[in-house]
Amino acid sequence: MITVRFFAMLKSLAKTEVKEYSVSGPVRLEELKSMLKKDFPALSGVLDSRSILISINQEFASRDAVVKDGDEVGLLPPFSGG
Amino acid sequence: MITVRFFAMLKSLAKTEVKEYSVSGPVRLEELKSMLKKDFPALSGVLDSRSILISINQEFASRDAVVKDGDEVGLLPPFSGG
Amino acid sequence: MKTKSSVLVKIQEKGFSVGEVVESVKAASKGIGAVVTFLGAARDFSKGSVITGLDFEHYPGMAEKKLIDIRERALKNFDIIEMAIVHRTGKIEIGEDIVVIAAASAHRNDAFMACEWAITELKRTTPIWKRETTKSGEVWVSETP
Amino acid sequence: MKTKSSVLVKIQEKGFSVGEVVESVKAASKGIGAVVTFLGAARDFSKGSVITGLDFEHYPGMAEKKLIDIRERALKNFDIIEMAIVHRTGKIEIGEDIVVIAAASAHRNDAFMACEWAITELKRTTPIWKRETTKSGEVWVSETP
Repeated sequence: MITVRFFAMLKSLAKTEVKEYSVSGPVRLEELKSMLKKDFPALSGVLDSRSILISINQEFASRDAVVKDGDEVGLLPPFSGG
Repeated sequence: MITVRFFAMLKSLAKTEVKEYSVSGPVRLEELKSMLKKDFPALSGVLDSRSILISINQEFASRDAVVKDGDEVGLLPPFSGG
Repeated sequence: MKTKSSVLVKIQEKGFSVGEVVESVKAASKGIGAVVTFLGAARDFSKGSVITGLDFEHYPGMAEKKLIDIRERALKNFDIIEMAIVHRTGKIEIGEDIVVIAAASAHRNDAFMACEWAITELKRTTPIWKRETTKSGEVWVSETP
Repeated sequence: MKTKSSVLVKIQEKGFSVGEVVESVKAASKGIGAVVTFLGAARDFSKGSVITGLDFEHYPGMAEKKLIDIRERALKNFDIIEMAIVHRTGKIEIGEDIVVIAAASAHRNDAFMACEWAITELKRTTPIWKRETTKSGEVWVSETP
């Protein structure tokens, strides 16, 4: 299972906090994004934006990273803490 | 009357906080310093130091200023507040 | 180190006392001569809009990890003795405190530099998001669009 | 202005509360988004000597005037909303607070700049003197010989 977590405006757009995907093997982030766009059409316009960062297991990940069973993926809009 | 006030190590050297001088007219700071050196020999070595600032009526004064009856003169060693 | 971080670095709903945070870093050493503190507060006006309230969301676990990381990098890269970081989450009223960072050092320049670096790094790397309530509704803020 | 200065700028023997000083500047406006605070504390070590206590002397009247002047010039020259300065005088134990300067602004850069400028200006222009007690006796400190 891969757990995808949505935050801030992405959570509002997706209308959910979490989405889980059962995978048979490792999945490239690009493939995961395609699945997300299909399931959450409202995210299509922003998922490829350079201002959306992606974390894997709570560490920043590069765009060509690979996700595997048990991983937690975070979709992180621009931060506004402080 | 001109009131001269000593602070910090100058007060320790002069062994007093205040010295008053009766004057008949305006006195240049240079003259006042000569009077002070005579009355407080221990101050001779420091009164001309560029690191000693002088105030007249609680405002910084230039070395060629003139002091008159009723003025308060401060002899200010390097500051160490903060 | 882990114990210390968990005392000095916190994300919490409740308010904090600036005085207590300053004391927590001062307690580290009698060699501390300077403590520089940054306090972020909820303003009533931002980018042309009147703000009536704020709501902060964070990524639990990751946000704490990033703050601990900022403290550890600050201790490594600046000549400071201690640093504390407390950030609030959830609803915050106008005028209330949002975040405090206290940097303690022997000499003031190091504390000023470390404190300013830490708040900039917090805004850049910590997954915390602010939602502003304005007359026209609630909006998520993107400081770096 | 004079009333305000006398509340926000003080030289006093008794200790101060950093939290209260921060609140005193925050009270000025709901538009404050940042408060940067410098706290100076009595270190146990200075320029190679172990320090066991401090004693501060100031020029009554002139020192207060210089601090009021620093606050007014800070308000004029930096984009800040309020500034408070409290300096203690008399005997101060190791670890105790000596001085606090709090600068409040809408955006943090202005508060950082004003606070750092103010403490530098205080050390440069305010007639306050520190006497350190060391093993070898009591010595007046000349920061700028």
